[in-house]
Amino acid sequence: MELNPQELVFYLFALLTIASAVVVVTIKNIVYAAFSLMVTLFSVAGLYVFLQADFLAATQVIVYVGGILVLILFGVMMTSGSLDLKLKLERGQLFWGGVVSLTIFGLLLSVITNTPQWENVDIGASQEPTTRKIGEMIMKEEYLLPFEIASILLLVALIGAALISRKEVRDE
Amino acid sequence: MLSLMIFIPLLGMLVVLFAIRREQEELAKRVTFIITLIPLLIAVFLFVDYDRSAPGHQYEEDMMWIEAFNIRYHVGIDGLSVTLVLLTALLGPICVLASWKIDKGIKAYLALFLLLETGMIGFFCALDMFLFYVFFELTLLPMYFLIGIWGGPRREYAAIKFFLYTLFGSVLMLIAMIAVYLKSGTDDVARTFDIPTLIELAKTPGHALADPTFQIWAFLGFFIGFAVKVPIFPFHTWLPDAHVEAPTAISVILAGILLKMGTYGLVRVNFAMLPEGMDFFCNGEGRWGNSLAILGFINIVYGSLCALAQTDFKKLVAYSSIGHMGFVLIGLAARNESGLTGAILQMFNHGVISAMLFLLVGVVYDRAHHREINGFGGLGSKMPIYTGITTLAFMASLGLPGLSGFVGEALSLLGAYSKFKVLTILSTAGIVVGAAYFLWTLQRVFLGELNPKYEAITEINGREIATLVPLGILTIVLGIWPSIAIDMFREAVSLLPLVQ
Amino acid sequence: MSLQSYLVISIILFSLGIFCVLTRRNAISILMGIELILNSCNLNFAAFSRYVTPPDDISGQIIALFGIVLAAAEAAVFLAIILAIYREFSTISPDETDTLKG
Amino acid sequence: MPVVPLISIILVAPLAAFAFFGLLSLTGRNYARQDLVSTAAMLVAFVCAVLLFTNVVADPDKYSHDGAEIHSLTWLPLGSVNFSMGFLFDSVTSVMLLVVTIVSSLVHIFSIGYMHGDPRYPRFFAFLSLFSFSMLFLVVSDNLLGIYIGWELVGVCSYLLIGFWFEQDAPANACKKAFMTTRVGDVGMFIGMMMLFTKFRTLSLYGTDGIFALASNLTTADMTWLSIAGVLIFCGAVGKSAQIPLHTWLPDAMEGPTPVSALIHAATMVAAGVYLTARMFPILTADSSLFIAYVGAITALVAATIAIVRFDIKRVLAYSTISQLGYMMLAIGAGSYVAGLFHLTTHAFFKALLFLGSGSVIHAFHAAHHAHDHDHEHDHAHGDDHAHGDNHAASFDSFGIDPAQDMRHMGGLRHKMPITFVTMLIATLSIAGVPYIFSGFWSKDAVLVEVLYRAISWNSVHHYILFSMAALAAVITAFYMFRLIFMTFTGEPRNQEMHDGAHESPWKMAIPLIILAVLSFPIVNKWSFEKYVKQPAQPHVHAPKHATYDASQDVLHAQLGLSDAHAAEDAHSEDAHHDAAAGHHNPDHDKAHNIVVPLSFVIVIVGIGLSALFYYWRKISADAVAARLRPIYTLLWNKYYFDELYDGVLVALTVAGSKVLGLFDLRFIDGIVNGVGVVVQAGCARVSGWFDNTFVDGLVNLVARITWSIGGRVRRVQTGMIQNYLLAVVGGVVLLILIFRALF
Repeated sequence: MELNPQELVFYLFALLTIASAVVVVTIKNIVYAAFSLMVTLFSVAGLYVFLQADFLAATQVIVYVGGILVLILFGVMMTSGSLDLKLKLERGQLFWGGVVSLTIFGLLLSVITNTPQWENVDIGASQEPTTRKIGEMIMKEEYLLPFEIASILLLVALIGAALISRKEVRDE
Repeated sequence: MLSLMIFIPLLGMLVVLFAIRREQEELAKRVTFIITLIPLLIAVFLFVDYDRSAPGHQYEEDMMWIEAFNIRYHVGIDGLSVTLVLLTALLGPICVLASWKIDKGIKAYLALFLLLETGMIGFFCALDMFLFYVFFELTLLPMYFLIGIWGGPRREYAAIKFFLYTLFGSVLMLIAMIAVYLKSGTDDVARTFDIPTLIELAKTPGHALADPTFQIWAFLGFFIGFAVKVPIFPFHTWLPDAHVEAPTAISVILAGILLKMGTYGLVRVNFAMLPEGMDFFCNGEGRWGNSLAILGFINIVYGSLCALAQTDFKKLVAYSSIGHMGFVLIGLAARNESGLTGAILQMFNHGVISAMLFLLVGVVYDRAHHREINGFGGLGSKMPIYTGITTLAFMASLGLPGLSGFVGEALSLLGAYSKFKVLTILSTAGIVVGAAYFLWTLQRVFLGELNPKYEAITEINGREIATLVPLGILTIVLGIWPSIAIDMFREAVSLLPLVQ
Repeated sequence: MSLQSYLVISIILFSLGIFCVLTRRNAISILMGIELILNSCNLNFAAFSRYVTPPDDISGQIIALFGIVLAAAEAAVFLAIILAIYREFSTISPDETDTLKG
Repeated sequence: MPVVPLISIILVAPLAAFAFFGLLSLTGRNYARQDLVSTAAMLVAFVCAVLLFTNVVADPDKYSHDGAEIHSLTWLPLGSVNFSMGFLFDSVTSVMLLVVTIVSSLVHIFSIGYMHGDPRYPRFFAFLSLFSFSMLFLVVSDNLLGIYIGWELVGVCSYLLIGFWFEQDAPANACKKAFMTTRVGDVGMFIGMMMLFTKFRTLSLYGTDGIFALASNLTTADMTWLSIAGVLIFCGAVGKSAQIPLHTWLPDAMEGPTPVSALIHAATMVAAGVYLTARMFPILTADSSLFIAYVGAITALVAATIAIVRFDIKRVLAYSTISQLGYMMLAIGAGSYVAGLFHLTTHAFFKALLFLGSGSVIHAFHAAHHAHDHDHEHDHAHGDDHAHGDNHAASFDSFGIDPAQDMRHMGGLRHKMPITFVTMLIATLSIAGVPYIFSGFWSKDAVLVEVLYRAISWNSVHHYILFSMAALAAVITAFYMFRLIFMTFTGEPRNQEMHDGAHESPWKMAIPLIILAVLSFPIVNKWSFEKYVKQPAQPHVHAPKHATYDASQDVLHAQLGLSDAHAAEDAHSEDAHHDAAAGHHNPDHDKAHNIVVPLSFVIVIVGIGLSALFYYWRKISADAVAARLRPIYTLLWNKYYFDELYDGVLVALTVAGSKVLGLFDLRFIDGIVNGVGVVVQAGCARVSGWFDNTFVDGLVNLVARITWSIGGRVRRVQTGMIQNYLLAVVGGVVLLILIFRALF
């Protein structure tokens, strides 16, 4: 089996994604877990590039790595009493959780392998950058309304988060 | 027009909930009163404007609601519903007036009351089985809370009992409804929930709906659902508890309207849509042929005798309701013109009279803070107007000719006699017992020497009189000239599958 | 580098995420699990957009975009709730915040 | 004179008087001179009734037949069946209108004096107006439904008026009893109406599709049915006219104000039963007629015997009323419509007079009574032993009798109250049937003649028995009525204090007495009555088979047919009674007449003579006789134990039964889950032990309990740990997918 450089890089990213995700799930130190998650997110962004989704990849990096991850780290630090918390795992929960996840994995895998029309399907993709097209679809075409709703959602989340996390002011 | 009437109370509920601050109790009551006046005005207009000579439904509104199941928003009224809608709309403002003294959570109370009114009016207007069911259930929830929160000492028990009973009935009703829906078409022919269509289908020979065996089972399902509401023995035990615990205005609604929902359903669904099933239970032949009439008889005699035994004023009235609904049942079982006319008239009249009775109990309860019949005595000399109105209501309820109660009862019995001779004759015992408990109560509460405890009791006030007078006038007018009401539904009755 | 390979990556991420959510004893770890799940979904969308739909239809990507937006909003609210819980219970371990217990 | 407007005025006037009161009282006020309003309304009605009567006088041929003129409207159109309401006008209606309006007007006037000073004075007149309206409505109704409506309305007015002084227990009990007892009869009547309606699809009486026309076509196969229907309708009359066995309410009804007793319980309402029976005359069959006659005769006799031992002046009159009503029923049952109605008319006047007279006495005594202080009343109650010579009921003490109504306190009042005495004496002579001079003789004579005539012409043993009972009752009537007069008005005053306080009543009360006294003379006489009131045909009454009557009567009819066109017209109806009413050309009738008139002399002489021996000359001691006949006396004193039977057995059983049923509902129906099994297995004998287990409601509670216990167990699943829940959710989804895959 011959690997061209492009494929090599792809598999590298794939491996990185999976490995770092495994670390996220298994490592006990939460800070390490967070950093490991950063690796996962980066490599997923890389995968997006392979999928000709350049804008998506950029967003992934900016929003996830730049936003969400920082948020998570803040959360870790603000609840710092448990920074070095040794996560205890209940045996039953661990066992059943594993069983369920593995079953899900098996199920989905069987779906993928048993769906012949997905084999070697490649309808092709345009090579030009997607940013312009995404912009047009969001601002002019059918995704205008979802876009607006998403913006309202963000606003609501913003206000809600601020309201919930601020110190409660008791009514006098 | 109808939608306006149905949803104005709902709108009013939102207004009361969101536009009025908690402290503005007086304002809330006034606003609610005015809101309830609107459906009344519309109902009066409908009553006047309704074309009495045309059979079938009028003011219909029909649009698709849930396309996947062919569920439509179809409302309309015929003579039968228009009388009950009028009754509902009339009791609305009266009950708001009667609730004037409620002091806890008045806003929520009024909002729930308005929701209840929407449910009731909607129920009487609905022409789509699904809509019908939705409104039927819609009345259940506010009622549960109204009893459970604003009721007497055992309110939770009563509310849950009421809720479970009714839910039990409506589950059976739902099953029957779905069965009817599934039978109404096939995969090729569209199924429907539309009541007029179903009625036509059930008449079509050879149609799956017209199959007698199916109709009998569907009849049973619907019947038990409605029987709980009516209530028919042995599904009646929720009624005394609910009545005793509910606040006055809610008792009024309970007796005045909710019970009628049961009998209305019997007429609208069991009678009109399932003639074969009805025939099986009312033809006077075979093992089951008398069952409806027997239930009616039991309701009359059993309800009356139980009422005789009560010492709680409200419980007595509650049991008398059971007795009076028996007349409706036996009139329906007769399936002829006079029986059915009597039954429908009795529904309306009982709504008016029992509303009066509960309002009257509320008046004395507000003053004495108990309802023990033996604990009163001689109130007649202290409260002459109250006594006079009570006597009027009692006389109407015990079927005095010249007042409305008589016409319904007499027609029901006249109709029933032509089919169920022995049962009808036995049922007339209910008339005697009815007179007995009312007169006995009258004596224990109002006659005799004044109980010194009530030396200072005050006469009925203007607001209370205002709630009673319209009902009293209706009682007298309908007693003297019942055609006013009968003209409304004569055509509707003639459309029903009567058996002479 | 076919559709299947992306899908396999996606389901691995998904299963790991589920496992994480079910077993980790720290609310922030759970959040991370959720992020993994969301990522797997986004990856799925992007992959199908690339391989199955016509070249000029990039709806999949847009949906993925919305997914990211959603994730952001969710993360913000989630962390806010975690902070509130932390203040209330001084812990963020879900098995100690069990006032729902019947 | 136009019929409809006049009848409308007759009805509307008293109703308006009542409505005036009713509406005004909603505002909490009363018009003090309601008496004038009501009385004026009644006088207007009276004038209209007189005007209407001129119609009858002008055209007796038309109006003398029943159902002569009918104006009816559809009241309740149901589609194929219609109920109508309307006015019926014939001579009987006209007579009844006159009787009711005259008595009512006079009672109104009397009450202005009698009720003066009562705190609820306006209300009394309003009720009187309502009653008058109801009674008039009953009388002018042309169909059974209308009659029933009026019937119940007079019942409720009677209820309201008996209980007028409701603060005391006795009136409160009496009014309830009156309403309940009559209601029992009414239910019978209603069943009868249902039978007729089911058969004929109408409740109208007259016209080609009325009940009478349809009933006349019935064949012999339907006779049993028709008899039952007739008897059931008659049940209503039994209740309202206080016939045995539903008579017990009427004596108790005397707790009401005396004018009420005079109007309702003597002259009008109780006579409504007779009126109804008379109206139903054409559908009576031989069997139902005989039944009615027996009920009437037994009532006449039993009530008369009870009256002998009463001391309460109003109770004596009440039993006398029952007895006289029995006479009327007997007359109608014996097939003489005319005699029954004639006796009704005369009786209305003289009995109203007797009641008003007693009212006058009571009023005088009450006035006297009020003059004394309270202790005195006490004295009377306990001190009668030495105060009265006439004390043969010493062991039955006067407890329960209002001292002002107790005849043992009276005596010698004729000097104090001359007008009352004279007028009451006239009425008594009339009711006792003193020949020729008084109206009572003529009507009672007519009844006796008719019964005897039936006995002779049909050779019927039943009618001989009925006749002897009626004759015996007549003797007793004369006896107890004169006992009343002697004890009240003659001899020495037995209660000096009360006697001193007594005085003649004011003119408002005296004038009605005088007018009624005039009417107790044969102003209303037999000949004019028979001229205006003609007996309707009874197509279903035939002479009994064994009688020798038929053949000869047919011949008679044939002969008369040549000479008398009117008789020929009726000949085909096989109705011999018509001739009986006309009377004078029938040998059997003459024979009966010739026996009855001398007998009447004997009756009067024996009755009054015996009475005078006991109570005027006091040659025989009533006490001694009572002691000798102790068992009979006890029986009569206790009114044949009817009240005990009803109160102790029927009422007690019903109430106890309802209590049991109420408990049953509370305990049993409310908890049958276990109960049903037990009832089925062990039978009803063990039911009582298991009352605590509930049935239907218990089922509901069971559902709740099951839910509760399941909930108790299931609740442990709720660990409160989100991840457990989540695991369950995800695991559930996975499981579902697996199942789905396995299945499809």
